[in-house]
Amino acid sequence: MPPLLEVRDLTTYFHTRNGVVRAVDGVSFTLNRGETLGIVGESGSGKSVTCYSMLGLIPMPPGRIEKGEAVFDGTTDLLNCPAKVLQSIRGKRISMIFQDPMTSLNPYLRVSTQLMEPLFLHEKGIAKKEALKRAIQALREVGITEPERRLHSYPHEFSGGMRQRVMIAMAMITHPELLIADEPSTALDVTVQAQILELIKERQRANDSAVILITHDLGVVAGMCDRINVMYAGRIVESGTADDIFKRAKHPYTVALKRSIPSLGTKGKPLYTIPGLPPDLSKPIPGDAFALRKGVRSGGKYDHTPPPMIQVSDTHWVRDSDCELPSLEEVLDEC
Amino acid sequence: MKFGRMVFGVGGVLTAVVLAGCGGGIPNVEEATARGILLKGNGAEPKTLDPQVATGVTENKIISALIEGLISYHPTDDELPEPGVAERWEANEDYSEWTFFLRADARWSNGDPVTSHDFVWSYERMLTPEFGAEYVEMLYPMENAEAFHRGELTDFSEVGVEAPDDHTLHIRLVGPTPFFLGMLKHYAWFPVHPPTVEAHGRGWLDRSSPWTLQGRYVGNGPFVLEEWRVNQYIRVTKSPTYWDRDQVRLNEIYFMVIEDVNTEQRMYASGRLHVTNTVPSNDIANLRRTRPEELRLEPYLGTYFYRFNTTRPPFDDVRVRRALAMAMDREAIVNRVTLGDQTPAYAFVPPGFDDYPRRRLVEHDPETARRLLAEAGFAEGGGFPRKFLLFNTLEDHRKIAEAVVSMWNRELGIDFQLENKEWRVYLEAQSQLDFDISRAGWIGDYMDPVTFLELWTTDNGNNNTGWSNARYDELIREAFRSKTQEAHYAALIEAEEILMAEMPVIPVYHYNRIYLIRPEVRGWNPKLLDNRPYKYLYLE
Amino acid sequence: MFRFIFNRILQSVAVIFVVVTITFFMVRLAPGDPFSSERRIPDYIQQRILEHYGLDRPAVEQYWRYLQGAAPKRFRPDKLFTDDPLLNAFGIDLGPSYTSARTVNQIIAETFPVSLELGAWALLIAVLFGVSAGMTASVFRNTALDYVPMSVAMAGICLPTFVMGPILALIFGVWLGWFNVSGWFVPADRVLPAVTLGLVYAAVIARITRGGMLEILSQDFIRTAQAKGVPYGKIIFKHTLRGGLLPVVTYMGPALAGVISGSFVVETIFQIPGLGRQFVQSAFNRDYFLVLGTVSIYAVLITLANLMVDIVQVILNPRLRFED
Amino acid sequence: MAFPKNISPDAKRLPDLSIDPEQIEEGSSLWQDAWARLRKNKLSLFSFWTLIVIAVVCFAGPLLTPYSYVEQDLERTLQGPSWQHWFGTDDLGRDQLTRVLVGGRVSLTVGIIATCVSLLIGVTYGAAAAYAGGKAEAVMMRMVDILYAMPFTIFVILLMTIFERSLLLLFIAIGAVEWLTMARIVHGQVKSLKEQEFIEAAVSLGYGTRRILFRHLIPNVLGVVTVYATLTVPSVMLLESFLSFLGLGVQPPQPSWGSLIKLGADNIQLFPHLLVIPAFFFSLTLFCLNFLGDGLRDALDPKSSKD
Repeated sequence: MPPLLEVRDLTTYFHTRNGVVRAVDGVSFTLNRGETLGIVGESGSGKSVTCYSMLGLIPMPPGRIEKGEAVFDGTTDLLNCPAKVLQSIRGKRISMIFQDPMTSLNPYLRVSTQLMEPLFLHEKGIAKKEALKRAIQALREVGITEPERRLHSYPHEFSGGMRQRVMIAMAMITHPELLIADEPSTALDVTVQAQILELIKERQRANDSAVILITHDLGVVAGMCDRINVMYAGRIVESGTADDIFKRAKHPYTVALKRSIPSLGTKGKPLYTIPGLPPDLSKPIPGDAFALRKGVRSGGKYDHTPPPMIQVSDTHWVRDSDCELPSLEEVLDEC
Repeated sequence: MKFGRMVFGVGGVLTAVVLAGCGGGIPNVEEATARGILLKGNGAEPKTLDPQVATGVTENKIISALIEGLISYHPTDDELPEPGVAERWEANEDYSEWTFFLRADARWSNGDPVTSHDFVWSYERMLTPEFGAEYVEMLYPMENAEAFHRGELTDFSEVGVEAPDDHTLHIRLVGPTPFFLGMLKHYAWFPVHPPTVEAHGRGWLDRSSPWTLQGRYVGNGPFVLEEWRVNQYIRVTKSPTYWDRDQVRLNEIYFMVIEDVNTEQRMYASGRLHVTNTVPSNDIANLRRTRPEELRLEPYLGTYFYRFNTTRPPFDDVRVRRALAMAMDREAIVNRVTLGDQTPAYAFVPPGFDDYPRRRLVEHDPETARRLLAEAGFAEGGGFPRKFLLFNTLEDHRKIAEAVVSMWNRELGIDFQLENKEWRVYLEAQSQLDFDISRAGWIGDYMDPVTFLELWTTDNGNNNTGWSNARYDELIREAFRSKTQEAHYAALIEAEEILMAEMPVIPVYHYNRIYLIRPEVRGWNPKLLDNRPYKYLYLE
Repeated sequence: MFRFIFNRILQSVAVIFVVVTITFFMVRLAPGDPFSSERRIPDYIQQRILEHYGLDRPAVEQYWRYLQGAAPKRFRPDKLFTDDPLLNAFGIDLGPSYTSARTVNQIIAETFPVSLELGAWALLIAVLFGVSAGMTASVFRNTALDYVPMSVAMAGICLPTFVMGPILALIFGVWLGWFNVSGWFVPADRVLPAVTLGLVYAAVIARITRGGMLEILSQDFIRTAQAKGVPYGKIIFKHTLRGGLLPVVTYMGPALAGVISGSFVVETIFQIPGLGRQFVQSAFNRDYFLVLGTVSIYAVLITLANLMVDIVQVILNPRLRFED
Repeated sequence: MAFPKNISPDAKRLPDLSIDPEQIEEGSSLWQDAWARLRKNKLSLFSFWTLIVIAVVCFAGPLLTPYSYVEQDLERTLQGPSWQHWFGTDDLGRDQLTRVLVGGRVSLTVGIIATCVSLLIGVTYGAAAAYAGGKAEAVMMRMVDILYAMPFTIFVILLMTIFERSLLLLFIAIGAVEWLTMARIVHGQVKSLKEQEFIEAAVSLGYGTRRILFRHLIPNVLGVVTVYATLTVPSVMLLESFLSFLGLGVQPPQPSWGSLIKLGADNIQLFPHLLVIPAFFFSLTLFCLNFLGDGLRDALDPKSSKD
């Protein structure tokens, strides 16, 4: 049986007025059925663009998928299939939920309309009554009380957490094989965050779906994901199981990320901060992107050649780097 | 989706309605010609069709199709009287008493006979002070008319008009008036139908009475009012009761309301009009080449002039007035600015009166003008105060004023400012003597030079210059009393000389009627007063 | 909702009252009177005429009388389609016109429907062209299909109607002969004036639509719809149009006011017997009651339009529905 | 209908893709930022320079032409463009080039001054209302709403027919029409600024009301005001041209673009040059003002700063 999704050498550039921004530069990974994959990285590391590219949600222009393929279910290359085919997959076999539930629902349409839309689109000929039943069911499944009454409300009548539940209901209503969750909990209260992540997990189990969870928060993926990709400056720098990443991290960037998670740090010690800023992607980076970061010491090995991916174990890959992180004291001095 | 579909759906239906509904409306000239319908551009919307309330040329053109006076318009010669309701007439020796014999077959459009009592009734209505007729002064030549109107007399039977029987009308005048028949062509002397007037509005003296609206109007002219659509047209049809109906050859006339001359031009060019009301002056040169047969430039009994406010220095100085008048190059204005072959005005009375001499009483003489101005203390224009030339908003007035001001600047070194005012404001300024120099025009009411010269007597309401000359007043009075044409003209000739020597007004040019007319229209002759006897018109 | 509408109606009445009052005293301040003409009328005759119309009374008395006449006294919807609907259906008497044998009521009854029809056509054209051009431009952003309609729209904004009118009349009336150059007789006569008048607003609406659509298209919920597999057409018409057109709806109030009060230019050029020309003529003629009547009708219409816009906005935008 | 591959209009919602280090390190002012952004908008920049050229040519040009705008040559009326008269002559034989330029002076002056009048009233009113707050604010803004419902064009016409024609009245009448929107915009802006912390800081420092209003609030409102003013000028110029159409514009022999276009529209069939040339300048100016206004809005709008 082929993997559910196999991405090879995905490269997406944005051709803007300020030059070509290399948002995603040769990303490859595989996702099996039922599996949960976490993609972690700072803002601008290309994690969202990777997923948007696969679903054709990149604004074109200025965006352009330069090369690569994303084979879904062993048959369809999402990057190079006709728009019609992609459309029939989106919302049916692959669903997505987004960061901000406040803006991701259409304020001008009733929740019922928006909930039932995927059904009418993807299950041609479904009766209105049946669709309504399914919608109510979906709302009930995500824990919305009195779904019959609230079904016909407008989004603004729901709270943020409730709206994210509606989003999840909408995404799961067609029982997709893959759910892409783009920072699903970032915009929510801390208490609600956990509920939402729990709900995603629960719905995943109920539907037997695979999940790609995009987040900048390494802490979030810890309890959820089978495997984790760490991205930096448009490239994957480290990839492995949760254990590989949390226990045997090799790449200095992963290490830095880990050190900056509050719960993993030593109590009483100041929290580690990654110094500097990610590089300007509108200029080509011939070598190790992390080496360009301010405060990071580099041996100069990959100044002009791209660092290769090294296999550490069966499940664990890491991009070679000779960079060294500054010490906590140095970082604190900077501030 | 629903919303979008709705928008497009509604749009589609409406477009279809528009495209499907073409046809109908007013015929174009070919069709109109075939059906005997005249399409005439008539200028602005008429304010009223009541001849006793009306004051304008626009109204006159329609009223004269609907109502006929004692004397009618001659098809070619404005000076000749044409029998109207009056079949024949007699005057006493000194033309101060007139008897009119009304034709027996004259009928109102509802079938009632037109009687002399109708005339008496109409004149009483006109002269009753409460009615407030603007042109009531036209009736003042009748004995005691003025006294009755001013309220000094209350018994109308003392006014010099009476009807001894249904078909005889006797009119006594204040003095000898040889040109009385010409005056009778003015619509102030037209009759109205008493029962109709009384039936509508608030009594017979209601000046805003709606009796003139379509469906109510009763006239005695060759045509009857069929339709009056505000700001569109007035349609009149051949009257079945008119006494001379066999002569009437047009079936209908559309008096089209067209305010914008350029719109009128486009309508004519696209075959929507037989006759235009006017022609934009800038188009004339081109029309001379492209439509020489259709362009008409005909003398019109009127003078375009500038009036001085002689109460304001330096215009109280006759030398200044004469200097400005002499510095004006009338040939250039006519040939380069107004462009319509108008006659340059070197005197005030326009040409066209058979026995009244045409003279040049003011010349284009910049040399003398400069000398006069220097004598008045403004050599080379030095020290001349900042003065304004007032005109009302209209392209042609603007053009002429700009050209004149430029001439004065060039020849005399005087800088005049232009002062463009709205019609009502302009009239107000003129009557309040609140101006320096003001543009004006005068169209004759009837065929006698006195209609131009009586304006400048001391107490004439239209004088508006502050100018007064005892000898001039005396001469005009004399002209009204003279028993012969010769004596009458002699007085007027001397008066005009005084007027031009004193120069309270600068004549600029004598008007031309400029219009386009299609060759299908026949029986349309040049007329000095532009009074059209529609019954003689036909289309071929 | 009802309280809101009631409040707005009260406000509208106040506005109309203020407009009438200002206009009443403003026209009376004007130099010149309605009965002057090039031929001077003796003062005592003038006095008679003023008496006839009650103009010799003190201004305040005239004002009071006018208000009494102009105030609505009854409502008889069955009389709306008589020859004088203002008087018969509402009991409104707007007084005589000095320059016409008709009363102001009759003039309005005759000319207002014409202006209203012209305005309706113009707005329809404006909305049809404007919305479709703006939508096309926003959908095909930064392509020729964006630049061309938007540049045409800009040209529409930059050319005054009194230039556009003669140009259209010359081309389609005189040269091509497709339409009458003027008049208001057959349905085809509506085309040129409505296009002339509508083009300006079409241009503005196109720009507003484009802006509104782009604003909505950049919203997150559009991405949600895309991710759901909603086809592009549906995204535009179902998910975007409603929110994208809200600014257009807001603009309809001012647009209507502009179309109505801007119509006198078009009415003059195309010789249309509408209220706009009556207004300009009456202002020039100092026909006090007619000026007042026209201005009041405009004020009523504009306030009504604004009221309707407010209501439509509430209907279109669910978020407003539950707010105060 | 063939839709483009992807209809999402911009990269706004994508994560920050590029970071300009200079911006962060130097910290440029609002206006420098705006100017930098405006310079990238080619159409706006072109509009800006075109406007400058038009203004310079209109104000300086008439000094260089060999004719004055009142100098008539009745022998050479209504001529087409030639070497002596580049734009031809009008119906009194005056040099159309000079008149178009002088007309531009008048129109631009009317546009700018009337806009200033509207600015003065609108900004003061809007800021005062927002600053007053409470009942006074509610009443003041309600009044603006009410005034919105007035048929204003009609009032301008009424004013111009009733009272003496003068440039001053023209400015005031038009300015009085246009101030409402200005007041609304300024009111909204000031209101939101008022709630921000730096104003509170100023208040806590004990600055007087006037000082806060004029030193802190108004300068911050200036951006929006500039944008809107740029967009008001063309509508004022249009209104002036309508008044000219009705014969209510400037006093002759002074030309304005409105009166020149009116003359041209009357003679469109026989002497198209009388229409085409002033209409071109007029439209070009309006075009540029609109584009510049749009560009300024984009440049000053903080939301577009991610672009």
